Amino acid sequence: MIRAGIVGGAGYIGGELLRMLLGHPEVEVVAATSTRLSGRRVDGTHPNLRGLTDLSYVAPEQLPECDVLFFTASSLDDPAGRAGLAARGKVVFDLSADLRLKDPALYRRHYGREHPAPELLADAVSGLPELHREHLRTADLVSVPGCMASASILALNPLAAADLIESRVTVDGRVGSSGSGASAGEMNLHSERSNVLRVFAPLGHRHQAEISQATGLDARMTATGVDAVRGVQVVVRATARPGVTEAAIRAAYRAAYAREPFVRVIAQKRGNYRFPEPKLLLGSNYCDVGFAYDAASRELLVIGALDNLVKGGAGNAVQSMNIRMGWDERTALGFPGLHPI
Amino acid sequence: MIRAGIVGGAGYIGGELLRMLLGHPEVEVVAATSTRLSGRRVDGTHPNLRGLTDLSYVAPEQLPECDVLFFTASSLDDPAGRAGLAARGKVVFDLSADLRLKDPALYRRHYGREHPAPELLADAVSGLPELHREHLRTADLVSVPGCMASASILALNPLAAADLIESRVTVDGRVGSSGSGASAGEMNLHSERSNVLRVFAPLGHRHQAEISQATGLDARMTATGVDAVRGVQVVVRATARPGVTEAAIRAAYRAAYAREPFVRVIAQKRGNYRFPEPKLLLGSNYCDVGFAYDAASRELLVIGALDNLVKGGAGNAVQSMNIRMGWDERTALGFPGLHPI
Amino acid sequence: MIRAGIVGGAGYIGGELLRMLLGHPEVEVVAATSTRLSGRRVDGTHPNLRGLTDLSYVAPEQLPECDVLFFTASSLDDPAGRAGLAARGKVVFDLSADLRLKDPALYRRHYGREHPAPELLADAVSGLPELHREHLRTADLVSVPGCMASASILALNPLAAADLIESRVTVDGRVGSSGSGASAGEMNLHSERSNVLRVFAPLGHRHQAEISQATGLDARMTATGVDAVRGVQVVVRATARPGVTEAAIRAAYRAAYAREPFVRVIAQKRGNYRFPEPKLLLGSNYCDVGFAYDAASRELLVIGALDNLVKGGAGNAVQSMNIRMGWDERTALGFPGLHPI
Amino acid sequence: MIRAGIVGGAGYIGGELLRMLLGHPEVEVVAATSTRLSGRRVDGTHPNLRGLTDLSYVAPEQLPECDVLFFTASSLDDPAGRAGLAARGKVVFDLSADLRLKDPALYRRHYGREHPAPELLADAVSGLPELHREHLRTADLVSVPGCMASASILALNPLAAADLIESRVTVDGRVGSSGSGASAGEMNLHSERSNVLRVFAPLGHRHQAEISQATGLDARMTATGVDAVRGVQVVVRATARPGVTEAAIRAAYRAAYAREPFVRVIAQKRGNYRFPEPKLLLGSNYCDVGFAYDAASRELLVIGALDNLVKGGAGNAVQSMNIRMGWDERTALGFPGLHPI
Amino acid sequence: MLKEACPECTGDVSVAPEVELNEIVECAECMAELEIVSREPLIIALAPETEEDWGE
Amino acid sequence: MLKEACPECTGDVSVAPEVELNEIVECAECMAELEIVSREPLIIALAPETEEDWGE
Ligand SMILES: NC(=O)c1ccc[n+]([C@@H]2O[C@H](COP(=O)([O-])OP(=O)(O)OC[C@H]3O[C@@H](n4cnc5c(N)ncnc54)[C@H](OP(=O)(O)O)[C@@H]3O)[C@@H](O)[C@H]2O)c1
Ligand SMILES: NC(=O)c1ccc[n+]([C@@H]2O[C@H](COP(=O)([O-])OP(=O)(O)OC[C@H]3O[C@@H](n4cnc5c(N)ncnc54)[C@H](OP(=O)(O)O)[C@@H]3O)[C@@H](O)[C@H]2O)c1
Ligand SMILES: NC(=O)c1ccc[n+]([C@@H]2O[C@H](COP(=O)([O-])OP(=O)(O)OC[C@H]3O[C@@H](n4cnc5c(N)ncnc54)[C@H](OP(=O)(O)O)[C@@H]3O)[C@@H](O)[C@H]2O)c1
Ligand SMILES: NC(=O)c1ccc[n+]([C@@H]2O[C@H](COP(=O)([O-])OP(=O)(O)OC[C@H]3O[C@@H](n4cnc5c(N)ncnc54)[C@H](OP(=O)(O)O)[C@@H]3O)[C@@H](O)[C@H]2O)c1
Ligand SMILES: [Zn+2]
Ligand SMILES: [Zn+2]
Repeated sequence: MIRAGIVGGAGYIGGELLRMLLGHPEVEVVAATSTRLSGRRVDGTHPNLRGLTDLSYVAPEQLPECDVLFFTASSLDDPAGRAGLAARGKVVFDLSADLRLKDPALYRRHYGREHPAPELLADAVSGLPELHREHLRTADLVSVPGCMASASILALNPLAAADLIESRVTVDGRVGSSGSGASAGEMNLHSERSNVLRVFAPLGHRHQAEISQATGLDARMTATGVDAVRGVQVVVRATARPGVTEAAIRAAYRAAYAREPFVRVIAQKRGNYRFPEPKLLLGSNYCDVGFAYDAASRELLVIGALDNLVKGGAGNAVQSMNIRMGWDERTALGFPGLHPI
Repeated sequence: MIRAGIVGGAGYIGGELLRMLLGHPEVEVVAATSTRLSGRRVDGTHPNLRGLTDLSYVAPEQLPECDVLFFTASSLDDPAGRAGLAARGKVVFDLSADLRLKDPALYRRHYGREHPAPELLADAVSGLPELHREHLRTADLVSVPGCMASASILALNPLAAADLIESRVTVDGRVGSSGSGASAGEMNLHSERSNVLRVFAPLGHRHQAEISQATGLDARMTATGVDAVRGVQVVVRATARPGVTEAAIRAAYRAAYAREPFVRVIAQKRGNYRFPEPKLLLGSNYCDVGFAYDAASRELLVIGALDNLVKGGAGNAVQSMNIRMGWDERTALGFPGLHPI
Repeated sequence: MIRAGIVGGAGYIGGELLRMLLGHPEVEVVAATSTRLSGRRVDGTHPNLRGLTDLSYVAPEQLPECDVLFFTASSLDDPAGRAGLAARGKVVFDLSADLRLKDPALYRRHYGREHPAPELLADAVSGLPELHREHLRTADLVSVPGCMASASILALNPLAAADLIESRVTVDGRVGSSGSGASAGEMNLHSERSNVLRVFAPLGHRHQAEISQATGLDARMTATGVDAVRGVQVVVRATARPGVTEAAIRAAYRAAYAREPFVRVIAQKRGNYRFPEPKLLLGSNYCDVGFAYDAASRELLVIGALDNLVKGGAGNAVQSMNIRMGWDERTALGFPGLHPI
Repeated sequence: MIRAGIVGGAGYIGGELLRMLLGHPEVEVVAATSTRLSGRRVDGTHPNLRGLTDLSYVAPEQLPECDVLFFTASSLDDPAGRAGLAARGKVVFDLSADLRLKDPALYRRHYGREHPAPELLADAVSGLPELHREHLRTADLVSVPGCMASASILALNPLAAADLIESRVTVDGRVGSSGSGASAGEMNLHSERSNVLRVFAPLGHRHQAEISQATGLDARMTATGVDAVRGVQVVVRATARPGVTEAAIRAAYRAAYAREPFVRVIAQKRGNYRFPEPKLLLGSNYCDVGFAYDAASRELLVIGALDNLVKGGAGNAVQSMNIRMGWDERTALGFPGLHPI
Repeated sequence: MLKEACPECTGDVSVAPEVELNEIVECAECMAELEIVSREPLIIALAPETEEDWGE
Repeated sequence: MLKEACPECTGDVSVAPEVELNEIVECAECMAELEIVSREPLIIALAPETEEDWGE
């Protein structure tokens, strides 16, 4: 059993980490921190864990030494504090946006300030196993990509890598309210947030920089909040290069994902669920990707879906940990999702 | 044109009052107050009113003289302030819970403190036209009942008045999130409040005192928050007195409501909508009531439904105003509700 | 009072026509046909109309002479039958897709068969008042555009007319389940259709031909079914021509819609509802349009929203009828929509 | 590995059985039957299973010999056919309502016809492990109770067994649309079934007979369809016997469930989830039970919640199978449910 | 299980050895309906289109 | 972990041995807030009511 700690355990990502790690046969959760709720039971905030644990939050300064440590929220406002906490973990998984962009200039453009700890950027390995599995086997600092970025990268990368599409792609991301975290404001009140199709990022959503960095494509991203709690879907418009056939596109996906445990290619001609549908993935670590192609016009629609808190966050972190520790990658990630739902 | 003012215009009840009064041919809205948003446009908070008005909120102390004045929130914490504001309106419609219970002892039991202005209670006429139409014609102070109370009273009163049921009834109220108002807390975040069946008042909900006061019955009330923004449904279990027939129950409802413009009796044997269904009433001033009866066991189920912000609040106030002013009762209340929805 | 008839009164569009026409001071509904439900009360299928009408459906062959006649479903399978029915109305409003595309070749491409009555196409005036008001004043055959087409055309046309954008635009339509009508199949069962982000038309949705026809643009359209009953939102990606400023875009919208009673331009920098949001429009005849623009990249996002059954169908028909009859265009279309919802 | 078969694998209960059995380390699914879909892949109907199995449905007559056999739908219309199928399984788990009521007279009253195979009733053991664990260890025919019945029985039985409450209880059941199965009719179309509070069984719901049979109480049941796909909540009004204290009630629950792996007692004074909430249980095999008590009036509210397809159906069957086979009862039932959701 | 390439998407289609002539099988990858048009050698072809409308 | 009975619901409350005086712990069963009012002997009491409104 290795010892795991969670910094920021009371948030939504923290809750999912707890759910998965409590069910992990190789891991003991030794601490989850919360500044606000130190001393309170974790099942007070995560009621699905009632009966599974007697753990209570500890204050960050009480964090013990850990084998693996998960950071769930940005800690850049206090780089020294972060360094102190990070030193208590042999391997650190960072789920915040802090270390996702390799280039500090990109960070500046998208986050509106200088990166306070650029020295961390070089060491951080991206926690997307499908692209970085080999690096993850030895990484001591892992930065998990954003939820819509993960879906987009997994949907686009096989095509980009095989040079089947032109560079410019437009990404239309749709995301549920849990994407805003547990501390969202008045605009996320149920009466305001229900039933919305809220175009909250009309142009230039931050995740587009992550997509471009990972795939080399020129991504332009819009994001809409939809009336769901969990779930991300990205609908991407791309243009195939001249001569590209549907068979070539399928072949690229098949080559990329035939042996991946958590990516399925969903592009069917019949049935109620022909393309990736996030509702089928709630609680699961799958990212489903699919496409539709019109060879005549070379219009290509690429679709990705996942649960933002699982494959879009905590699940990617646990999968990365499994890789890092040399365990079966699927450990504690077996839940396949539900239907009907 | 008479001059209307709204104290607390930025809340959900305030928004519905604005919607209805802006469409009222006899009424000019001269002011809506907001402490927090004084100087801001009302359509900033009530986006459905964009294009309909250029009104901005004023601070309460700027409230001008009005013919009719609507109070939307409790003002008992500052009885002197309330008196000052109330003096600016010739007729006052109070939508808060302040004046609903006639007996200060009941107020104490249900609200946990002494009533700060018991002298107001005697003059307040209940803003439920179906029971108090005649008094409303001359009332200068009207207290609109609670949303679940209105539905329950309208569903039960014909049976109670005709002495068809035993005194003890149990009321199961279901209500959407707008029932908590625009300033609800973290527990009403979309991610927490979505998909709930939240038994927030297992026993003794406050509205049971209003129901008992109006009908003379011994009501016991439970309330559950459901995943809707608007809408109230009450499901009431009663026991018919020996010998009561289904025909007698129907007759009592028919007698009570045949000429009421805003109460429909819905108890059908076929179709998708056999009993009162709040979703059909969104935005409308109807209260639908219905029942099912098993003569053998004398079990009687009584059902009521309405939109908490309309017939459960602002609509009752506007209907009461129409009566008080001698206008057609239905003025500005013509929207019938939607299907499908 | 003029006499109105509805062919196909039992569908969702038929229900909305009934709701609006029953509230129209100049119109008497003399008949609503249904083959399946002939003899049944209309409020059996449209429960929101209970208490408002005692009308029952008649079989199509019983349709009396009418001043205005609304066709709600395709009648091309039986052109002779259609002609017979149409002859009973002096002015015909066709809400089906039958007459929307002027060019029979386009019809063939998008509907997969020869147009059975191409002779009708020339006379049909498009029931989109903002573009065709003058023609509508004298039209005897009006073809109401598709719901997502209407939203897209109203969002794009001011920019296309002023030549502010390049021709190629991509349209991402989102639509609720009522868009499939009351006779949808098993794939629209609640357990299957709830919570979906169903990309049901990945490329080449039929409405793109209508958009191109009306605006002259080269539109490429994708459509997603979302978990709503009513409501359409279109999110359009366009590229501004070199040198175009945000001010020029705003000016184009303002010029086009300043005097339009049912189009609002919604593009705000603050608040919870910065862009067109369909939930605010349920039951209302507004089409809200908005945009976001990045002058540096010339990326332009254009957004439109409406209620598919109202401004996207029955409301456009009633507005067109008001124009045709010389009445105030807003008659019977006064409901502004709700908030919160 | 034992061999399992599912008769009626294409329904919602069949899908959940497949999900759980495919993840069960001791079980191999050898066949799932479907009359309608024989030869089709099971993941065509159950898309959450894509990637997990290549199984296709077989016609019932192709059902091979099995160690355990699950019947998901009523087979009473063809008792001989049923007998033939049942003979292919050493142990049969029947999830239909066929064998739930021990007394054929009760069956007649609630199902409106003579029981066609009363000889089966005596042998059927109720598949509710908390009440019948010892019998299940040797049972060869198991009848799984109804979803709302299970929740009610688990919520009430500790109080009934300890004689803490009076006999008459009223049960208010709330259930999502999956409770109607995959073959529901037009009244379950998304546009009709969304947003409902549909009182579909105002008095005398069939499950009340099951509750009375199991607990000895006189249960009266109402049922409401709510806008959820999965989930059952029962809210029960009972009256405590004179002198009963809250401590006694808690003690009864604790005694009954302290060692039960799948029942939790949820009755808290603080937090967002104080009482059993079905949304937290989606996909999980928990039944949460809770209560609120007013000693002065002896009013007692008892609340139960579960996922109708899991603990309310397929999960109870799998748990019963685990007991019957001598395995750890929790095998394949480890998913705890999600938050937020 | 025999494997054959789907004529629609070239994905692997699993066919039981005891499959009958004219039986319909489905491709797991694209869910196309495929007909067994010959058993030996095994030949599968797209089944006659029963176009399912999925529009709204 | 020390076990003590919750004064609200009599459920078992787990208390860490290193708990401090006046620290607040929660009862898992009823989620009451409990204060450590004495360490030796261990005595827990209901914390002063911070009544949370849960109404609508
Ligand atoms: N939500 C998603 O879908 C998602 C998906 C992928 C990645 N992420 C990323 O994961 C991170 C956490 O997201 P979340 O949804 O779990 O957020 P959350 O629910 O708001 O929780 C964040 C937690 O971290 C702590 N925290 C918040 N701000 C902090 C700060 N400035 N300094 C220290 N602690 C802070 C808080 O804990 P205390 O106050 O209790 O200490 C809080 O419980 C974010 O960086 C987000 O970008 C989120
Ligand atoms: N929501 C319903 O379904 C419903 C139905 C029937 C009756 N009611 C009753 O109507 C009243 C208003 O409900 P609501 O839903 O509109 O609430 P809301 O959305 O919270 O709005 C209340 C408004 O009143 C003002 N306000 C709030 N608290 C105040 C206080 N202590 N003193 C002075 N002003 C205060 C606030 O305005 P500023 O801060 O902007 O000044 C706020 O905008 C409540 O008393 C409620 O019981 C509500
Ligand atoms: N739903 C929308 O959002 C929307 C928006 C704009 C335009 N439209 C167009 O409006 C039309 C009606 O849509 P809807 O949603 O109201 O559909 P619907 O709910 O399915 O109703 C159509 C009605 O027309 C009749 N009908 C259906 N098929 C017919 C046929 N082949 N021949 C004769 N009558 C037939 C049926 O009546 P009986 O069987 O009772 O006779 C049915 O009640 C469609 O053409 C649609 O494209 C729909
Ligand atoms: N849904 C729930 O919440 C729930 C919970 C507990 C228990 N149950 C019980 O479980 C049973 C199945 O429920 P479900 O929700 O899975 O229903 P469902 O989705 O409608 O599926 C039933 C399946 O059984 C087959 N079937 C249906 N009627 C049949 C008949 N008369 N004869 C033979 N086969 C028939 C059908 O298969 P083919 O046509 O493909 O052969 C169908 O796929 C019901 O008896 C129900 O009372 C349901
Ligand atoms: Zn294929
Ligand atoms: Zn306790």
